Amino acid sequence: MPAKKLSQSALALWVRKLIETRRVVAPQAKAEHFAYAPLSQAEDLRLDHDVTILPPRKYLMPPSEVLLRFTRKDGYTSVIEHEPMILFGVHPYDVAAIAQADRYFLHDRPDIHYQTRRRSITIVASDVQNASEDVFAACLGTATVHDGFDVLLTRVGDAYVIESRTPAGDALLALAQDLQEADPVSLGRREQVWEDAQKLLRRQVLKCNPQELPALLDAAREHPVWEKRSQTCFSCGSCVTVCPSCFCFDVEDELDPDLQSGTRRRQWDACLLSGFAVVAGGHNFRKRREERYRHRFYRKAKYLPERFGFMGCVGCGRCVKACTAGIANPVEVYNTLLEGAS
Amino acid sequence: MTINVHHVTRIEGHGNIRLQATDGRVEKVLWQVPEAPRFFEAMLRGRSWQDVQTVVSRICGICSFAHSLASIKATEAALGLTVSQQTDQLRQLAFGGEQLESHVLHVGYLVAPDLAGVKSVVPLVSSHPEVVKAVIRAHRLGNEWMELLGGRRTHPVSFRPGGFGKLPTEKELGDLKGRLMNVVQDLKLIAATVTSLAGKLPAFERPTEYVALTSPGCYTFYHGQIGSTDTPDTVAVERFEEIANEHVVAQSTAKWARWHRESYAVGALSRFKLNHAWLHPLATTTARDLGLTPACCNPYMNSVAQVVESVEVVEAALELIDQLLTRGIKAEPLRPVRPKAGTGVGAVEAPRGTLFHRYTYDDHGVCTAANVCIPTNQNHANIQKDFEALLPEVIDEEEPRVRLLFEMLVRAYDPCVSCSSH
Amino acid sequence: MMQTPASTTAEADADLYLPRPATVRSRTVLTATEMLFELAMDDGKPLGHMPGQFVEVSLPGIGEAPISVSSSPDGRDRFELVVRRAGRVTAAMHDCRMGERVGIRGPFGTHFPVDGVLRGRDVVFIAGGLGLAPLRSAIQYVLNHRKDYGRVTVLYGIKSPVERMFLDELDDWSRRPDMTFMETVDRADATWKGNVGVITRLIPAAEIDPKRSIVVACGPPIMYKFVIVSLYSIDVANEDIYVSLERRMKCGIGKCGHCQIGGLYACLEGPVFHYPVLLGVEEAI
Amino acid sequence: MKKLRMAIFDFACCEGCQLQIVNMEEGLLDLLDIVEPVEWREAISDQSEEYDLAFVEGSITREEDEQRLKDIRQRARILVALGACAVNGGVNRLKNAPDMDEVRRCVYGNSATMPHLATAPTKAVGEVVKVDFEVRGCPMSRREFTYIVRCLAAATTPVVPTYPVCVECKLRETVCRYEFNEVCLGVVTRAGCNAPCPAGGQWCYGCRGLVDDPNVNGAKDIMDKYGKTVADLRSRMELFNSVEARQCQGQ
Ligand SMILES: Cc1cc2nc3c(=O)[nH]c(=O)nc-3n(C[C@H](O)[C@H](O)[C@H](O)COP(=O)(O)OP(=O)(O)OC[C@H]3O[C@@H](n4cnc5c(N)ncnc54)[C@H](O)[C@@H]3O)c2cc1C
Ligand code: SF4
Ligand code: SF4
Ligand code: SF4
Repeated sequence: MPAKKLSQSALALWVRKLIETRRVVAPQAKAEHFAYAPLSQAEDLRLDHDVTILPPRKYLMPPSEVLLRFTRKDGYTSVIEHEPMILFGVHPYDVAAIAQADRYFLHDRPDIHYQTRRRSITIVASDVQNASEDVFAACLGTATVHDGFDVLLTRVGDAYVIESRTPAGDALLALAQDLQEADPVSLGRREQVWEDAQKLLRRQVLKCNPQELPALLDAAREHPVWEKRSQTCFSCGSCVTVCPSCFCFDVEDELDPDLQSGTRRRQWDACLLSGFAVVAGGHNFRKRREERYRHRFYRKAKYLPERFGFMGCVGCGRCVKACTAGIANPVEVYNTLLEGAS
Repeated sequence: MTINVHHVTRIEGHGNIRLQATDGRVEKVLWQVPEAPRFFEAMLRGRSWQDVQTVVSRICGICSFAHSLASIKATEAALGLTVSQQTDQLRQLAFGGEQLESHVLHVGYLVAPDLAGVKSVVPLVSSHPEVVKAVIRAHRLGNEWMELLGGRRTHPVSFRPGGFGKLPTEKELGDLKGRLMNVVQDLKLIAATVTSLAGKLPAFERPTEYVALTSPGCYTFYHGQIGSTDTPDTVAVERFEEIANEHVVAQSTAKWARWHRESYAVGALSRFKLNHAWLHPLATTTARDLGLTPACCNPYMNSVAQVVESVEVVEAALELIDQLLTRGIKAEPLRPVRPKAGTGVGAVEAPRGTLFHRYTYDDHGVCTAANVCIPTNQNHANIQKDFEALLPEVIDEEEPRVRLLFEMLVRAYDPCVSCSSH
Repeated sequence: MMQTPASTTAEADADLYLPRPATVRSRTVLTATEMLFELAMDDGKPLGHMPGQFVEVSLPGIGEAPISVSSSPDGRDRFELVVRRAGRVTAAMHDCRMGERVGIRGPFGTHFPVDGVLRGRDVVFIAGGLGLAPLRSAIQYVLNHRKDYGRVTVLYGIKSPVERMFLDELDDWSRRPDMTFMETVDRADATWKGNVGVITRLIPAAEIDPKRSIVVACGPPIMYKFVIVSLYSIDVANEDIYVSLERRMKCGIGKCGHCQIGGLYACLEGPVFHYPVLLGVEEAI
Repeated sequence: MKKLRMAIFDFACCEGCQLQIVNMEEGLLDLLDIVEPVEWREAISDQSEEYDLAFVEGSITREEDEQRLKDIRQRARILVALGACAVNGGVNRLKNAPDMDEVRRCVYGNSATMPHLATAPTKAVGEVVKVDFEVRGCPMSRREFTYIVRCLAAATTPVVPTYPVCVECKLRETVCRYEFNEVCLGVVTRAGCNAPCPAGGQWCYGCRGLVDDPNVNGAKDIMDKYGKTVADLRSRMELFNSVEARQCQGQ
């Protein structure tokens, strides 16, 4: 469908309509920050958000999710949960991260828990209006996206250019009133927004092409940066918990009150936590802080690219803020390694 | 007759009943408190003004909101902090939740088994399922109400000197209001059940001095001056040491108190006697239905007064929520505090009676001295006096009956024994 | 939230996390901490594993644990697991009686190349402690197809004599003329008449021909460091070494991220690794 | 399945942890399906000689209480320490001072020497008898208590988090207290409470005890970064972790 144009008020009406028909999840204010939450009224929608505390992955793979039910008598059955939902206002870098999760969970042998949820989610992406102070998406090519969503909204002055890419997106647009054909001026301004995004979403500057990172890391195992920076690491996992490109999980059983039945759940896990690689008997395969700290960067910039062809980082900058110790910033780490390399 | 109840059950903390009589002659009648003292006043020395309420909240798990709020008021008084009307009202609102939770717990879980002639609430689950469910619902509401305003059910975290660390949203307050309106039915059922069993409460009367905060025009739990049935004059809370006259006795690790007489009583019955005129309409009717009058001097009726207050706090909360919502909840970030030397007192009506905290801070806001005076401390002497009056009256009854009457008497005070040996 | 009762959807079969029911057919105490379980899938089909692969064993309300299959695939519908009491799942497994149900996922992971490079070569198995459990599957396989291989040597090292497992089989191996079996204990007791010392001591004595042999090793992490050095000293090449590694696992299928050894997944590229793959992977050994 | 015979005892404490059991509301009824309370002074009027499961709340502060606790241990198959007071002494440890007589005088003045007011330095339950399991927190978390009881009833070992509270803050999307320029102990404190304090608008004061390997060096750097001192950190740590706070050196 060709791009359309919506006035601000028409957008609000459309959102209202969407809320009536489906669960809409969108960025809203939370203290001084923003968080995705179910939208109960259009007024709460904050398309001007800089970045949300947690990425939208909390809806694709909830922090704690039931995989199976069991009873002692009848054994296990799968629990496939899903809820038709519109993820509204997703920034391009988060759209890119969702595409990564798709690849991660659906390649080879698909994870149907992820798959079922994913299929029931419609994504309304939104170009960034305010950049977060830590963002570096432009360095990783995720400042704008051209696929991976159903609808894309771009603010051009007082109006929005809106474009659907999928039948699901078309169906959402069909609910909008006062849709106009996007005029060339607006389309031109959209081009400008995309161009500006390359500057705007570059608050931190990675001094190399991301493709060079695997090779850079190859030679950097013994680099002092790991030891030095991890000295103040609390092993709190905040940096990976808030990361849209992290997918590790733990699995646990939970008994019902009667002890005869229960659920098997998966929970987000974090490789920075001290117990992540501990096995029975207490042996820890990544015992030292620096080993865990280093693993994160290797996983993101070497292992994932080599295995899946994507860098496990989209440059959202969430980890930078989330880290109380102030050591999680990937740009700082890679740039330090580059200094040594050059 | 020798009765030794080593650790009375279904009360908070450890207390013993020791009775001895031969041929109708009383030889020993003692209310003992062997609870391990915890020395909170000593612990507070050296604590920062920011951490004091966290520590004192642990004086009592059952009335931690009371301690936190009294503590914050004392700290604010010492540091010269003032709070907005919104903060003040939200705190009062929060406190209502604790009154409801605590009273329902006491009447429903701890006293009801006596009235029904069983040993715990467990058999009541099957014998009185409807009212037990109502008790659980009301208790849950009290708890969730506290959690909404205080951040947790026990040992609140949202109250901060100067204001709130986290405010409830208008929507949350609206939801609470709806739930408060629904709980009225449950409270009516509880009150009706208590009315039907009220005949089981012994008809024992012993006039004493009744003390509570009072604030004309309002059935107060949070503001006011110290009032007494023995005098028309009220005393500023800053002078609480002069009215409590705490002293140590050999039978108790908790201190005792006395004012105009050898002992005085605090708690729901005292509040009712001093402040009944300002009860809300439904609470007034409930009192009438329950046969509770201001002239009542029967300590067993304290539990009945708690039922009345449960209704009162719900009515008061509905009014507060309306006022808060009319004005709208405003974000009020905490202002930075510059500590200064000073001393301050905070007083509130805990579910069990009047509670006082006094702290002295140095220039850095470090606590150098503290005094905490607990409702149950103020009741211990009165329990002893009740014991002394009750035993001759019942001396001819069967031993198990006497034992039960004394245990019930202790329970009626809803004593927080561990709290009193803070 | 909508829940699709998965039993009614065709997709349920594809749930990677759904265990299939199996039943305990017998259990045998091996040592104070190890128990041998014989299991059969409830659908009556053989497990379909290769030596060296593992399954995920589930117990309702307790959890899941990866356990190597200890028996050789021999067309039977039964398979065997050796379970060491180590934590929650393994302890609860020890309480499982005959006839009880457990959940099984798998088999997962890579296997020893019994049908590949091992054929025609001398095979040297080096088992440290519980490492014998997975190796037994391959040893049985090789012995069942004895003529396909050259010399067969089994070296077994264990902390103390009471920890020896499969006493009958050890006995059998030590008698068989068509193989060499040597064992040692770290600490002897009064009953022990055999070798004393760490497993590496056996290597020079085993008369391994480095040109003709493939070495397959499985044991605790610490064992590998010393075994590899020892193999180098008799000129065994990296290319001729296979090892089986253990890591924490939560899924067994390359999703949970726990078993990563550098960029490798112990559940996908392992647990059996061709040793050259691990060279330069710092976290491996 | 046979119900576990459960007993609950309290020593020096606020009894807030026991209150959490009542606060389970309807969940308490579920609990009664798997355990049978045979002794629980605060709620029932029965007593018993033996228990499968004894919960002990509170700290040990007197000679006579040590004896009582040892007696409980003898009758109990499994003994669980309930809440910070029992697990590590909780706030009660704040009273421990070189001069306990001075502490007594501070509270009881001239009467301080009366024998019934005797007190000893606070001990955790585990310092007097063997503790099989712990339910941490002040107050303990109802969810964790339920989980642990279910595990014990199902004869398996409970697993509780060993990572810091920050994890739970992040999962709840709570804004970090350091952003409010406050000293929060979440970075070194064991999770498992679901971080109610930062979510409720206050710092974590460390009631669940420190993680196994707290990065106290890291914490010192954070103090510098936010213009706080190690003394600030230590004074807050003292509330529930006075032993560790004392080990944390600095000006
Ligand atoms: C490929 C492979 C093959 C194995 N084969 C055997 C075998 O044949 N016999 C045997 O007795 N043991 C074997 N183990 C080890 C066994 O998996 C662990 O002892 C077991 O997981 C411990 O689980 P638990 O619940 O009893 O212990 P807990 O300590 O209670 O475990 C808690 C959780 O940690 C994880 N975990 C702990 N230890 C390990 C570990 N060593 N490996 C992987 N995850 C772990 C598990 O996911 C478990 O759910 C094998 C491990 C792997 C990876
Ligand atoms: S741990 Fe805390 S809540 Fe529990 S009894 Fe002790 S002071 Fe009270
Ligand atoms: S508020 Fe405290 S616990 Fe939460 S993230 Fe910040 S430091 Fe960690
Ligand atoms: S956040 Fe900290 S203080 Fe609050 S309950 Fe958890 S551990 Fe205790």
